[in-house]
Amino acid sequence: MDDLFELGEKKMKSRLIIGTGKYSSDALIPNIISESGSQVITVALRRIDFDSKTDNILDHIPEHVQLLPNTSGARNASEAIRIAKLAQAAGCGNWIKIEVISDNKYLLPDGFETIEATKALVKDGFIVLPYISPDLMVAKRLEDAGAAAVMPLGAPIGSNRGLRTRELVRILIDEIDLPIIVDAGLGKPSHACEAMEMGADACLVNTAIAGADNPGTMARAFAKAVQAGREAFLAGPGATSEFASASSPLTGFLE
Amino acid sequence: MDDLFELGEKKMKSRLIIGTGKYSSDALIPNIISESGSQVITVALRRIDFDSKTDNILDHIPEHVQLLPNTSGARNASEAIRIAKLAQAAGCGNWIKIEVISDNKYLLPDGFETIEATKALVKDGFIVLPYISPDLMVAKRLEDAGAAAVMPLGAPIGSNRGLRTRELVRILIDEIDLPIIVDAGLGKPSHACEAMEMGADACLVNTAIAGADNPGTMARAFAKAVQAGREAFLAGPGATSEFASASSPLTGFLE
Amino acid sequence: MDDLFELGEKKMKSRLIIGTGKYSSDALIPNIISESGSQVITVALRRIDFDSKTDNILDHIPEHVQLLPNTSGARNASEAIRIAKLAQAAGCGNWIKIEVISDNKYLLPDGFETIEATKALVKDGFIVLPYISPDLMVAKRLEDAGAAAVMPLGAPIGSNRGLRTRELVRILIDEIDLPIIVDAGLGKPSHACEAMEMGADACLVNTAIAGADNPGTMARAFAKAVQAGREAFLAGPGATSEFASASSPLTGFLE
Amino acid sequence: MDDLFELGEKKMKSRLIIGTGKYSSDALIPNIISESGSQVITVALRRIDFDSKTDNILDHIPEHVQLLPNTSGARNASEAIRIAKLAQAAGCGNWIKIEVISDNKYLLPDGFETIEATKALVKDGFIVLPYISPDLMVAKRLEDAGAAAVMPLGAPIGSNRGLRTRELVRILIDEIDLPIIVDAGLGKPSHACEAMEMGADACLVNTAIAGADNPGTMARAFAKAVQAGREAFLAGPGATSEFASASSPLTGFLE
Amino acid sequence: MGIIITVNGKKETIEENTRISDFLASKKLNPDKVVVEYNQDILNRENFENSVLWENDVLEILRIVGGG
Amino acid sequence: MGIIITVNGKKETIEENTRISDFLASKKLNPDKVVVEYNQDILNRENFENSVLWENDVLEILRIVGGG
Amino acid sequence: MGIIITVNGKKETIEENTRISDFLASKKLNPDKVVVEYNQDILNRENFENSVLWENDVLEILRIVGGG
Amino acid sequence: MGIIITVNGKKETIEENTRISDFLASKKLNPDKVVVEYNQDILNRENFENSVLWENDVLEILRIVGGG
Repeated sequence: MDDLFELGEKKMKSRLIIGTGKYSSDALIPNIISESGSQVITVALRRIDFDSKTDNILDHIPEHVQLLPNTSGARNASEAIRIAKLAQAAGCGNWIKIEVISDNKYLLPDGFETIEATKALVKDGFIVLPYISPDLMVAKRLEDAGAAAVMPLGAPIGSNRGLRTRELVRILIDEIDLPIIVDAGLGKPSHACEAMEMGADACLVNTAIAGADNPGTMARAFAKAVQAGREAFLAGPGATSEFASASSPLTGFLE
Repeated sequence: MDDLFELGEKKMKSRLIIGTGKYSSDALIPNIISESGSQVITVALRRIDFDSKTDNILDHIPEHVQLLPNTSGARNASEAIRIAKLAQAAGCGNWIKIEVISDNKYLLPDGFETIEATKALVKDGFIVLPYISPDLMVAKRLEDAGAAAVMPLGAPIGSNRGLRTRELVRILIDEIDLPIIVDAGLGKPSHACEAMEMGADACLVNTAIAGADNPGTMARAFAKAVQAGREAFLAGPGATSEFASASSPLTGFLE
Repeated sequence: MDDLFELGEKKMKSRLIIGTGKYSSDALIPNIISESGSQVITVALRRIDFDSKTDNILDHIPEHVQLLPNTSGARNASEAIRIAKLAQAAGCGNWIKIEVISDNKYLLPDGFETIEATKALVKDGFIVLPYISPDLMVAKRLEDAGAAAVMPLGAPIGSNRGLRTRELVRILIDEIDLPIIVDAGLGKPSHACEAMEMGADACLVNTAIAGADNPGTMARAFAKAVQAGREAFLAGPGATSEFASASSPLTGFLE
Repeated sequence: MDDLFELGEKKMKSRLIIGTGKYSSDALIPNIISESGSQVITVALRRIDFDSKTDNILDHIPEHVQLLPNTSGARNASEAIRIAKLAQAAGCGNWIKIEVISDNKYLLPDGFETIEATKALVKDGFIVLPYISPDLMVAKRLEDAGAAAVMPLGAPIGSNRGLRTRELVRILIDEIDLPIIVDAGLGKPSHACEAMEMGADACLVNTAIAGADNPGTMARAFAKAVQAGREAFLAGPGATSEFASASSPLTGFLE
Repeated sequence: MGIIITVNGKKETIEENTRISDFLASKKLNPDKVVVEYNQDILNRENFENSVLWENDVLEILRIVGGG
Repeated sequence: MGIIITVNGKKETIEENTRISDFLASKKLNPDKVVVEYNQDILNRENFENSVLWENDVLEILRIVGGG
Repeated sequence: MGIIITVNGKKETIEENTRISDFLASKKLNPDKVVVEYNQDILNRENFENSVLWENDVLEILRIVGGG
Repeated sequence: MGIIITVNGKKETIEENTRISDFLASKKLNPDKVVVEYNQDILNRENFENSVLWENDVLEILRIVGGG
């Protein structure tokens, strides 16, 4: 009856996944999670810097939330696999967002290496969510490889440029039998709303929330926009027309 | 503390105004009002047709809601004034949406006649909400004439084409010291969301809800999208950038 | 047989009107006229500054070109009329571009005053080309007033933002029986090309050419783009489709 | 001095490559070539149908034009290689457009197989022009493999939808040191013009010309639009601005 | 003997001395749910009982409907 | 003794009996390249020689410049 | 007695000792305008005269057509 | 006498017979909040107490941080 989002054997009400990077303080994160209603939260892995005392971000993430560590920093499949396993050992569970990037200007993902990493990690029992360019053939191979979803970019990471790849994302939605999660580049709630209206299954947002003047309010805004877009998709929008069509009865009494 | 929408001496939580035209049955309207959370509802005036038994729409609109009759059918200022007074006599109160149209293909409003009608009705004590083309000089004259808001179109009435006039609407938002209510043409929640993100004060939606396969769900979707857009506007979105900007720490441990 | 642009009893090959403002030196103008192939050139009127020796721009404009003085600086109809008559007395002939502006931030035209000026100047025998917001009812009144064309803006003057008003310009093209000349805001040749493809009759460009690093090359680029757009309009473009359609025979020999 | 397009050791004036598919009669092609000014022309290979007498398309292509056979119909690298060699044996020379497609709805190319085919054919001495999704990492691998250019799609083949992939194409232009030829989906001259303004090196057009009511005129229109876009790119466009900037002197004489 | 009036643009024959309230009742209209223009003037509801229709009178009887 | 006139918004003292053609010459302006508004009326070029300036006269002297 | 070969995916019976040049001629094809794959190998035009067709041979005869 | 190991890419001198649990404690790190790669292998937490560091050992000590 309810419209639930199935991902990796979980069924969730929320279709907004949020990232935890770029916050001025990790202490802000509980509020962001609460306002966003997110049930899946991305994190990353990093070398400890012994010279600076830092918080442990996991202390700020409620138990019921599904962690989604990413492989940020990986430049090829083997590095991604290594990071995935470390994240698992660090207690993040068996979900992993594959992110293999060797281009530092636009941070665009490498489809080949992503597929290799996905194959290996699926075999090792991971729930694999690969971050990709909106390329149909890459998505098809990931489907074959057992990915739990594909996560095409809307625009370069952190650019806030919006759903610039709508032409190609719509094709993934049409052709790929996996959840489509639009990840990267969504800068405003209307962008996420549009993605959901088109039939995307979820959105992943980090910079647009973390970089807002008021991140808590922005998290709530994205949550509502994602719901709005999903409900509009389910409600079945009417057709567009080139001409006008009166919404009030025009057959007037005025002669 | 709360972010309230001030319009015609009312202060409201909802920034979504809905129209009641084009429903297959007026009996659907209470649910639409409830799902949308709207506090201002547009209606129209029509000659009674003695041959067909019809409902009275007012029986379907809760007492606490502000009625906003429109002057649909008026082709010039004097017809609009006449309709406004009839609507008032019919018990709709003193709010009036001015709609003066002589173009039947695109239903585009006539700025000149709209200004004349506004002047006259403001003098007669009406709260006047004129539907306009997004023309700055027309909006300025309406501001001088005492309009309570201006309602520029996003696209032709009933076309569901979206916020096609964003270039001109943004200028009204910047330059006019009245509430800006985007009216007409918004076809999906993301369109309304974008208008609100730009700083519009409210949106008016009819066809996109009435024409959805499931109008109740669509009403809820628009309500959330309008809230999302408003909250994003208040939250202060971050800047966009041409290049990527990592949301995870890239200084990796991998050598 | 030829596709000629009829404007004010002239028949011209060129559909690109160029402005002469913002050049570092008037001496550049002959080359710009030559590269653009323009047959109508806008100029303005200004008080002589006795302290600075300046060129006479008319020395730089070939005889065969039609001058189109504008009423830049006019804030109402009577000022526009006064400037029009001065321009005529200054030897510019009887063509006049009406430009009535009281908004200094976006330089948006005042439709009301423009109509008044047009009425008066048509009676005085001028060929009147009013610069307008893309408002259908204003355009209809100008048609009734005897304007020789209407010149809707694509975006604010000098902004180079492109054909942002396409939604409303397309309606003018559909509904108004006068030449439609897109004026203001066109920043790149592709913008002008698109306007022509939609069925606009001509484009007026100034800032995009004058502000280019190499104005002569940019003038030639706009000339070609306007021709390309016009020819595409005449050639009857094929339909767009949601899906692909092979351009090579797919029934292959490969089994 | 001249701006020539270097491709595969050729230097050409024309930056418009045209396809020869979808014409009602091959006899139209000489006129299309002449109107377009194209110096590179794509063709395909097909089994002879003994039951229908058909023209030989090569009889309609002037000697001085560079043939560019495609591998249309190939579903993987080895089929593409086989077709390339057959095309060469058929007298088409050593240029080859790689097109490997296994998706029949959107005809989107397969990057993996395209790279394999490119590697092999470069080794065999072909000038290889691969048709690709606008994926940066695929393009980088093709660059490494010795491709003579990359040809990203603007939209699905034959869809006439325009430069929908501009967000990703701009990144290829910025990051890839090969000629970028936008291929597929360009439906109107303004689309090609925009691609060239962004810095693309050439465009390939088939359906938009072949499917026009008057293909010859449309070919000419595309030729001019490509030139216009290229010249605009070279001319260095001015900046865009949010506000207006007067093109006529505003310091008026009117007080 | 009847008289002829115009109601919502159509001629109609009614009995002499019909009050507007009578006319509305004959049409089964709830007077609280309509608005009446009587020879171009808006007629207050309290006057429906007082107003008698005459030959050539023009009535517009309107109601509120859905609109956008 | 001079007289004071207003030229393009500024006061200026000139000699009595100055004709407009004289005034333009004093400014090194080619009369064919300017347009003159004399006390709010446009003055034809053929009248530049005939028109003598008086105390408090208002002149606007304009020329064609680049514009868009 | 004929032999059976496969041409462009279809079985066809031809006479024994038919050379490829003969076969093309029988189909009224200009050998300069086609490309022939003979049992998966591309056959140079100069070998059309030398190559004799045998039972079960597979021919692909292709030509250049319009494409995008 | 100390031994030299590499921790997160930097050389460091520690005492002989230091167990990983000791090393973490010396850095005031909660063993439950870090993940340790020991000579390229991931080390389970239960083995922190058992594992003794030797000359030239390579440790990566990582933690979970915010990421997108």
